[in-house]
Amino acid sequence: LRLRRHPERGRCPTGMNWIEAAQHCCPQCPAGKYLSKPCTSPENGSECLDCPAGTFRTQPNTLRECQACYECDQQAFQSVLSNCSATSNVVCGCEPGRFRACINPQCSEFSCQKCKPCTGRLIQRPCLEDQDTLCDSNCKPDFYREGDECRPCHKSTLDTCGKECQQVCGKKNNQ
Amino acid sequence: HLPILQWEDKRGLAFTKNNLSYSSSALVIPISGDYYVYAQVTFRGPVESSHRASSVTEIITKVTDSYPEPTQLLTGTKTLSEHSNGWFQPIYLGAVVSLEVGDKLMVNVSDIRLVDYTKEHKTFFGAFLL
Amino acid sequence: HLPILQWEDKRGLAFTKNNLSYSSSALVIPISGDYYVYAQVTFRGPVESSHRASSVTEIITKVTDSYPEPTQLLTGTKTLSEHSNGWFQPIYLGAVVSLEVGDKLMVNVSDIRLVDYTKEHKTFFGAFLL
Amino acid sequence: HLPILQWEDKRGLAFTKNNLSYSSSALVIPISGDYYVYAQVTFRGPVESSHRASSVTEIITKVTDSYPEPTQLLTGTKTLSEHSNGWFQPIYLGAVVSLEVGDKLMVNVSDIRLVDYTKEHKTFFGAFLL
Repeated sequence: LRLRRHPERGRCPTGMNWIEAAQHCCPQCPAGKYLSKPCTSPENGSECLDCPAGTFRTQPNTLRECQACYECDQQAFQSVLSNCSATSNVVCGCEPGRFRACINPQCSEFSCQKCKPCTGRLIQRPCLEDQDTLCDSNCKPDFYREGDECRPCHKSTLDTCGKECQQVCGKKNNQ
Repeated sequence: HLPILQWEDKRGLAFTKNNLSYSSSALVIPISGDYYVYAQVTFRGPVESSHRASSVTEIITKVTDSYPEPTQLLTGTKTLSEHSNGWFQPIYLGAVVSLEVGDKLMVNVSDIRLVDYTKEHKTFFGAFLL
Repeated sequence: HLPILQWEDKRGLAFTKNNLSYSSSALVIPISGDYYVYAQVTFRGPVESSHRASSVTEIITKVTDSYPEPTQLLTGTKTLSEHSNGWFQPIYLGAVVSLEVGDKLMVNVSDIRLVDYTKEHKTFFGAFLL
Repeated sequence: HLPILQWEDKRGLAFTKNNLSYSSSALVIPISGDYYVYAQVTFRGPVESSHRASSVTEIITKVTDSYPEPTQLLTGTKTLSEHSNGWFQPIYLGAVVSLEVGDKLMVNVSDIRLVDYTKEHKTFFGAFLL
């Protein structure tokens, strides 16, 4: 048996990775950088360069390139919650007045839907980042129900409006 | 992470050669270089009426020993506007990617219950060195 | 069997070379080896209101003298939830398959009336030796 | 003409090599030969409620100095029957084409506002010499 002077492929001390091209271990580059040139020997340092603008690496690595940042879909009303940095990808949310409607189970794809206005109703729970407004099922005072909607009472239309409207808006006038 | 598909690598039309090997759900890259990587997944549903999938996604992912996070190489995602009584939706992906020896390629899907695994010519995965 | 498409092999963008020849609707394999085989069919409809296709299917098939049954190599099948006034649906297939000299490759479709044959860049078929 | 997509050619997964260069939205062919050309565009919508796209189209086009008209090499066109609150539709195209040195390859789309440019693994474009 011949003693293996250098560790076999894949068995490097922590903080170092096996470099196939160099056939030895090299120190990892820190997050935010990538390996531009492998070390000449495990004892020397690797040559690391900063991730170019628009790319990132979240972990220490010996990779030859950084990952391209995602972009927020501004045309689809997404907004930037946190910009892409050398060590983190962009995080996208929705513009004010919109909430995230997940398109896939993991919600890595989502559309930004308008929050329900709850016209004529009380708001049970305001619109959140990932949930629509929850409106009260009953209409507010001075509003009467018509189908799914709550409409304001108007003195001018009182005598021509329907039964529901008469009941709600008519009663108020007689008090 | 998304579920990972497992593949048949010997029987029927399936084969591996030139040291491109398959183990634990991944194609293992034998030599560094540029590869044309491709996969098709045929999705079908509904499976149980309870679960109404609104979209299907297929992702070809790279995993490397030296980095803790997988890299998404190719993604096909399609919303479903399908009627209730049975739908089919194939997604094909293919492109050239630069890979290092030891890199592992896998196929992830949004919901493994929606994958049509019944016929080898409807769902398949492969790569070749340029 | 499903209808077999016929192809133009000389004019326009079409060509055959390196002894890969085309005859009676099939690409004929000149030397054994691994080939990347691909085809896209663009389907479109409705053709006659009477016939309401609920799905479209494209299959790349291998026929070999030494075996009486064709082998389905690649299949793309998609249900249609399209509205009445005209729909388009492309299906692309491509993968590496091991072929023997003399094998014939063909493309079958579920309904030949639904195939958009009007433009060579919308429906095409080919293969190359790795 | 239809809008032409612009591409990232250096950062992330993108790369060019063997003299296949990218300039002003086009891949420039360095030597004549047969190339496997491919592109996937993921479309998504609706963008503004006002504009209701009924279909999406992706075309790989060749432009050559010696001829004033672009040549459509590959086309994928799909009608949309999607619901209102967000749809996704990937179109993949790929085939072998004969190209001359200096030819330029581009990707045109029916509506550039419907292209999902947010992730490099959802929309991509490439070619390799056989």
